[in-house]
Order: sequence, then structure tokens, then C-alpha cells
Amino acid sequence: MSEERTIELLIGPQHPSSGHMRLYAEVDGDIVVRLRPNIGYVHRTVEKLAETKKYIQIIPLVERPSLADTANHNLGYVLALEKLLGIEAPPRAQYLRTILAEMNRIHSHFYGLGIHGIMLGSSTIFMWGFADREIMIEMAQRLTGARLTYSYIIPGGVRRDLPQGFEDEMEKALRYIERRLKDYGKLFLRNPVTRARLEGVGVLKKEDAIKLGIVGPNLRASGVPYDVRKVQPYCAYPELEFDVAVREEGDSMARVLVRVEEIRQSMRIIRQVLKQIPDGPILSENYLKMIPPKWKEFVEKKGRIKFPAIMANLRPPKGEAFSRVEAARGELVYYIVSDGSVTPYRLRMVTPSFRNVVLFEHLIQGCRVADIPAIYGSLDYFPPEADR
Amino acid sequence: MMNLMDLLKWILDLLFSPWLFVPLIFPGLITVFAILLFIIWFERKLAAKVQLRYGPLYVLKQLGGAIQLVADLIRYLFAEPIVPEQTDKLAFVLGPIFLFAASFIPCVIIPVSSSFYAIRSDIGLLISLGLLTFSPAIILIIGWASNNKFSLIGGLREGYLTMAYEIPLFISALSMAALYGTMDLIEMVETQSEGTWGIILNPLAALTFLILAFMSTSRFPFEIVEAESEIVMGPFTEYSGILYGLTMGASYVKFYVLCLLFSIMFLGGWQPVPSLLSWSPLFSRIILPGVILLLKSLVIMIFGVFLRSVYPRYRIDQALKIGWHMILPLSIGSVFLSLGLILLGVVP
Amino acid sequence: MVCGMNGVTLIGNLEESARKAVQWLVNKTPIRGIRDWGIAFSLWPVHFTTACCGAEFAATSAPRFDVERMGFLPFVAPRQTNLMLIEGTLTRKMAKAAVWVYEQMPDPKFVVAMGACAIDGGIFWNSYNIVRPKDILPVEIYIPGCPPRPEAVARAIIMLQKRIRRGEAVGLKF
Amino acid sequence: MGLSSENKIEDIAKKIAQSLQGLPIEISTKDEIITVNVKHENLVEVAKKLRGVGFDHVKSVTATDFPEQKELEVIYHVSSFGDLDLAKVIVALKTRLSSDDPRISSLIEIWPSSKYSEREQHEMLGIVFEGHPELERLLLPEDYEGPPPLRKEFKVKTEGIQG
Repeated sequence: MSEERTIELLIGPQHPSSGHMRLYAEVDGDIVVRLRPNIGYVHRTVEKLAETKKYIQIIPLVERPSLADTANHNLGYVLALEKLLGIEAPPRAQYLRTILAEMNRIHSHFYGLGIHGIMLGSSTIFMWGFADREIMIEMAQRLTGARLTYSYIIPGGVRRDLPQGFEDEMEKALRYIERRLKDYGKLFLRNPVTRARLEGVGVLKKEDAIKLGIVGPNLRASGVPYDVRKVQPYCAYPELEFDVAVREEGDSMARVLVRVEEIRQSMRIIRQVLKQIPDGPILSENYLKMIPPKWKEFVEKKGRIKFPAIMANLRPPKGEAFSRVEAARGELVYYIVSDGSVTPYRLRMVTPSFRNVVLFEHLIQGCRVADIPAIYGSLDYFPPEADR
Repeated sequence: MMNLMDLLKWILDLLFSPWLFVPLIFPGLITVFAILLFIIWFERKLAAKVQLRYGPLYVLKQLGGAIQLVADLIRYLFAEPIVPEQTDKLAFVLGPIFLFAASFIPCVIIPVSSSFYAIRSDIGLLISLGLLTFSPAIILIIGWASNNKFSLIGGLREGYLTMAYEIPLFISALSMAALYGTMDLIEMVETQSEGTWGIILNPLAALTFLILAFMSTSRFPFEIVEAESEIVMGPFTEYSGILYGLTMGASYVKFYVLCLLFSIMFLGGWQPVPSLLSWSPLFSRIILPGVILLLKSLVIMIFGVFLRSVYPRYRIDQALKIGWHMILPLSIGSVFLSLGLILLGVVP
Repeated sequence: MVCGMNGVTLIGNLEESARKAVQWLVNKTPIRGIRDWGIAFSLWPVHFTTACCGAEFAATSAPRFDVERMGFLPFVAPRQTNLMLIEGTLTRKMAKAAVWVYEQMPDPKFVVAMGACAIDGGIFWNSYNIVRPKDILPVEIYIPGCPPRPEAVARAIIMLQKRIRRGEAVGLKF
Repeated sequence: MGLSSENKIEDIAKKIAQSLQGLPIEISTKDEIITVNVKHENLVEVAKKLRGVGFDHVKSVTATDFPEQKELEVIYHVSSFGDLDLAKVIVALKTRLSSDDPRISSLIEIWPSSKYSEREQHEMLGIVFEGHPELERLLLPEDYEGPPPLRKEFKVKTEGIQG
């Protein structure tokens, strides 16, 4: 009779720190021998539904999977669509896209920080993370009119111009966040308990990170300076100065610190954007001239786009397009195949979280049970984004 | 009329007889429930303050939601008590009751003042600490009886931790007993009233005792047994309704008892009683010392629950390491400190 | 079951009679009022995020909206909670878990469906992998929006509190 | 993008062509994407060569159903993390296979990053990746029955007018 040493823990989908997924953990004593993620609990078939929807209708659809990081998903899709259509947004729209993407990056990173806090047991960091996230959400709301699902970026431009007084409000918000980041350092990042829990836990080596195709802050924390914004700049990024946050350690702490550094860099980018933003239209000339003259006046006065009728039935020529953007959680890839009709023939959307799923089985093996949430949180994994 | 007065006097006498007063009123049952209601609400309020929000409020807005716990208690009472199919039913149902009782019973040993107590024993300290060691064993049983993997892990965690905190806890308490030359809680306080408080004499023992008190009642950063984001609620995962209320209350009650002991050992207990107000024996014998003792332990408790908003939690192996590698040597050091103080003649 | 006691013989199912007695007692006016008050101010939803609305649900308990003011405290295990929020789309895989969790919760328990997806599929109405919560759970309140703003969630909680105190919410089985 | 980066992409395309010499492939370049069309029998060989050039990870595995031709197209979008010059381009490794019994050898040995993507395409389009260690259900429920959802024969409801 063989002795059974391990028990199988089913973590999730109803578990305070599982999110919308299940982890099968085989536990020997306190050590996790094997861990398999079981995803798909939020698989909502975005790729299939996209084949039945018109191009403009897909914008809200691709936002939904990643509710915490909608602007970048929206941007990635629109960039691919613009490549198909062969149009380009005017410079002012490019800058506006950049600012929204960076605001989204900030609040998404605060989201990750907060969730990681509660997974480690620090409810204060959860509350702080979500409180400071609200600042950026509020600013985004002024810009776009929505809290999370902006659908701000449309083919050829953006929906709205900067509201009045946005620059000053933003400067205030950024100063506040800078102040808060110091508090985070005091209470969380330099807290001896946090450091004991995170340093040297879940180390991802550089070779492994490259081999497994990890993306985003998780990749950069392992010493790979890959950032789509630098490697293949899009929107206004070529004209902006910022550093890629890289750390060599590759442990959970490094992943957290990379995110905090990215918040700082994003603030730097926002400041530059607000300083350098050029005047001009916010929608490509090709579409602007299709807006009836009666509405055109409204558009110019209010800085809000009334959709021209052509948008409802966009017909890109036959072909395919590939786009990649640096979303908050990493590189986001869209691949669209068009057959010349009003709906895409195939939309492939590879989200950063989906590419990071492999880390669960790679990193958590050999760790302790208590490390499961610590590592999970440090990956900033968002299950709906992975399942699509 | 006389009869009624007699009856009233009789009731009062009965109530203020130490045999009834101590277990029932202070530090016993009524105070325990009041403390439970207060400290859990205060914990939530305090955390909310740090976290830039209000915490419980609308349940009674005038008092800042102070009766939030009453509402929770009522809900617990009327919730369906679920005893899952495959549990060890007897242990499952009786576990929380025994757990609460085991945490509560040491209250009886605690004296209210030099002349008012239920039980006075030469080894009062030992008895109270000894009674407190029951609860980890019951948690272990609960964890086993629940027939849930998370509960099992939680119970085992408690088992491991018990070893790490119980031994140093006894050692640092005994170092104070050596310092005062007695294990009688009343004599301990009286020794402090002549000299200085224990926390100044032997800060090492005070520090270790406090940390171990946090550890044994799973306060942050040692909230490892319940660890909600890792093993859900640990041993208490399967409990619902009032049984869960008891398990949740038990750790607070244990913490309360340990804080009372801490105040007695290190903070001079009910000392100093202002002699100004000693016009009534009832007042100077019972109420005033009791209030002072309660306030001292409340301060410690508030400090303990405040840590929730500062620290995340340690991993079990790290906590064990802290227990065995840091606190145990420190507590042994506190014994030597006590011996040194006695040799130097600092203590009478 | 027959119980003999001092010559009086009670015939019937003891368990059922006891349950009836408890039910009678619980439904007496003052006790019922107290119970409903307690439940209304102690709605603990279970930590069970079904989809992306969870982001807004988390924001609801965060400082800016702070629903803990109403005694609303997201809690860990289904056994200790009495409220289930379907946060957004319910996929087929998740629906099984949802029913499972709901059955583990003690009575009285309530279900609130949050988001357009939880009402009738929302933007994913024609997806092959979703389930409508109303088909599998007794939903008490629907919150429209995609995602609903935290204010809307807070309003739903207040609405549920009012309904419980008026005795309209049917969270009780026994 | 200036002239220099255009040149770079052409350089890289040349490099790829060199390393893949002698194999039956077609290379074309559009923007930053270098498309390499191969027959599915040669896929592993070509992938190994590309790995040798320095393309170290798979960004996505995409399969598309073309019911008219009774074919499935599988695309591996490959790029590099180790070499940031190579990272500027993306190689689309395209191959076609019959949709009746789609079998293809898995590239997980060469690019472990394709693990989950291949699993997903397996359940979404019914492609069998030979040599994949755990070719199981990933996103769909375990008891899902029916054709693979991303095949064109699988229809979902659509709004009225489109029919």
C-alpha cells in the first residue's frame, strides 16, 4: 500500500485570492509540488463574436475583457484597423490617445498594487490602491465621459478634445499621486513584512522569461528591456522622453517595483504630452469632410465628434493587419483578417495576461502555500483578459 | 417597602460577591461581550481611518455605527446553522463552544483589585496561561472535524505555531515571576506598586510577551491560521451562523485575557488607584481598579488591532523562524535579565 | 416519531414541529423586525467574482464609495455570507460554480445581478458560452450598466436593505 | 520610421532568407512584418532555423478557417526579446493544412511560449498539434459538445437584418 503524501487543493473560482480562475495545487506539507491553472471561467468568446459584429461595434467588445485596462485594448484594435483602412490619425489625436493610454496604465497599475496588497493581507494597500486609482479614473472621466469603458479611440482619431482646464487639474492630480507614492514606499514597499514575503520569492530568470514569452512588467522585472513603446513606437511615443523600467532580480518584489516605476514614468509622459500637444483636428481629414456641415460646427465648437455615417459600415479592403501595443500588463497583439465585408473575417487578440498564464505553473512549483497569492498578485494577472 | 430594599440589597450583595462578579461582570462575561462589540467595531473604524474612509456608519449614525456588531450578531443568530454532511458532527458543533469557553475561563483567575478576586492562588499566572493553552488544541480538532482541506491546513498551521509561541510565552511570563518572586497575580501587582512597573524593569520580557500575544491570537502580522487570502478562513471555513460568531469571538477573548495578564504583569495592574476618591469601599475596591485595569488592557488591544492596517502577514515558516530563532532566545535573555536584576538588588 | 412525556403523547415529526415552532417564533413581530434590521445592516457578499464587473465592485468597497458604511463587508467563504453578487457575465463554466457557492450559503440569502451581462447577456448576448443568471438563481435585484457605476451598486444595496426591512425580499427558505 | 529602419527590416529579411536557403518557402515583407509561407511538412525545420536566427518567442498562434478552400491557415507570429533589433520585426510563419483532418507538429519544443496558444487553437479550431504534452480543453467547459467554435460552420445568433 503506497502512502499518499500529497493533497490536492482546489483554489478558486470562489476563493478570496483566486480571481476568476481555478488553480489545482498539489501540496506536500506546505510545499506546492505541482500547480496547474484552469482558466476559461470568463471565456466570453470575443473572437467569435467579433466575426458577427461590424468594425465599429467591436471597439466596445474588445474593451470588455480587460476592464481595468480598456484604453490600451481600444488603442491596439484601432491601430490594427487603421492599418487595414490605410488612414492615420492627426497629430493632436495621437497625443490624446497617448495621454489616455498612460492614464489607464497608471490606474491599472494601482489596481494591481491594491489586489496584490489584499492577497498579502494588507487591506490598507488595497484601499489606498483603489482610492488613488479613482483620481485617474476621475480625470479620464473628464476627458472621455466614462469611468472605465471609454471607447474613446475611434478609427482616424478620438471622440473628444481636451476639456477646459484639464492641464491644471491633471497637474494637481499628478502632484497628489507623487505624494502618495512616497506613502506607499513607507507603508508597503519598505515594510519588513512585505519584503520578507516578496524578496526572493517566485524568481523568474531572464532566460526563462524569454523562452516562455512573458510580457510586460513581468518580463522587464527579469532584466529584458522590451517595451513596445520603445521598440516600435506608435502614437506620440517617438517624440516623448521616458525610461523603460527594468530590474534584474526577477522576483516578486522586482515586479512590484517595476510597476511603481512605470507609474512614475507614465506621469512623466503625461506631463510632456500636455506641454507638447499640438493644435489641430482630432479626426482624420478623410472622415472629417464626411461630417455634414450642420454637425461640423458643433464638432468644432464643442470638440466632440459626431460619428460620420460611414463609420457604421466601414469596409476595409481585403487583407490583413497586425498591431502591437504596450498595454498595462504587457504587449497586446491584434491580428485582423478582412475579406472586404463590413465584419472582420477573423480577429485574433492575444492579451498579455493570456501570455503570462504559463507563469503560474512555472513559478509556483516548489513554493509554499502562502506564496501562491504572493506570486499571483505580483503577476498582476487579470483573468477576464486572459480568457477573453 | 423594607422587603424590597432588603431584596435589592441582597441582589446587590450577591452581584458584588466576588464569586459572581468576576465571572459574570468584570472581567467576565458582560465585559467580554462589551469588549467584543467595541473592539471589533473599533478595529474596523481604525482601519477605515487609515484607509481614507468611514467604516461602519449608517447602522446608528449618531454613534458612528457603534452597534454594527449587534447587527452582525443578530444576523449570525438567525442564519441557518449548517452542519455539513461529512463532518465529525459532535466535534464540529461542540468545537466552537469549547473554544470560546477555553478562551474565556482564564478570566476567572484575573483579580480585580488586591482585595477583590474570585480565586487567589499561589500559581495564578501559571493557571491562567495553562488554561489558555487549551484553545490551540481545540482549533486543531475543529480543523480536523470540518473535513475541509483548507481547515486541515489551518489546523496544522495552528499546531505548528503553538509550539513556536507557547514555550517562549511561558518563559517570558516566568521570567517576570522570577523577578517578582511570586506567581500570584495580586502579589505581582503589589510588588510593582512598591517599585517600578515591570515594563521598565524587564522590557525584554514585555516585548516578547506582547509579540507572542499577537502571535497566539492571530493578530497581524501573524494572522497565519485564518489567512483568508491563502486558506480562506483556515479552521473556520465551514462554520456558519452563530458557531462562526463564536470562533471569531474566541480569538478576541483570548487576546483580551492576554492583555489583562500583560497589564497585570508589566503595567502595574490596577495601580495607581487615586486615594482621593476612596470614599466608598465599593468604589475603591472594585470599580476604580477595575476600570483602570480595563483601560490599560484596552490600550494594548487597540494597539494590537491597529497593526492590521499596517502590516501584511508573514508566511508560516517565517513566523516559526521568528518564534524559534528570535523570540525564544530573547525570552531566555529576559530570564537572565530578571536574574541579573535580582542579583543587583534592584527588586526588593 | 412518537414522544412520550408524563402521560402526554405527541405524535408527529419532531424535527418538522420544531422547525414550525421556530418559524412561528421568528415571524413574531418584534423578533422579525429585529431580525430584518440585523440582516439589512449586515449584508456580507461572498468573494466570488464572476467577470469583469468585479473591478467596479471592488471600487464600491474602496474609499471613495465605501459601502462598509452600510455594514456591507465582502467576506471570504460562502458559509459566513448571505449575499451573492453576480458580477457581470456568467459563463457556463462559472455558472456551475455559482450554483455550487449559492447552495453552500446559509439562509437567508440574496442574489443581486450586476451589469448588463447579468441581466440578458449584454454585449455578449449571442455568445455560445454564457448563462443568464435568472435561469439558475433567484435574483432579487438587477443593476443595469456596463459596467454599473459604484454608485449604482451602492444604490442597489440600499434598495435591498429597504426591501428586507419591509419584508419583501424572499431570502428565506424555511 | 526613417529610412534606416526600413533598411534594417530588409537586412533582417535577407538574413532570414539566407538561413532558410534551400527550403521551399516564400518570403514577403510588408511594414514590419516578414511573412514566411511554408508547407506544413517543413514547418519544424523552418522554425528551427528561425530560432537559430534569434527569434526566441511566439507572440501568437492564429488559425483561420477557410471553408471554401477546405483549408485552415495557421500563423505563428514570432519575434525576439533577446535581440532588440530583431524585436522591431515580426515574422509571420504561415502554413496551410486541410481542414478535414488537421494535423500539424507542435512547435512547443522549439518555442515553449506557444504552449497555451496552441492549446487554445486546438480547442477553438480542432487542430491537433502532434507532440504537444497536454492538448486538453483550455477555455471551454469540460462538457462542451459541438463543433470547434471558431470554425465558420459554427454559427452564433446575429442581429435581425444581417440574417
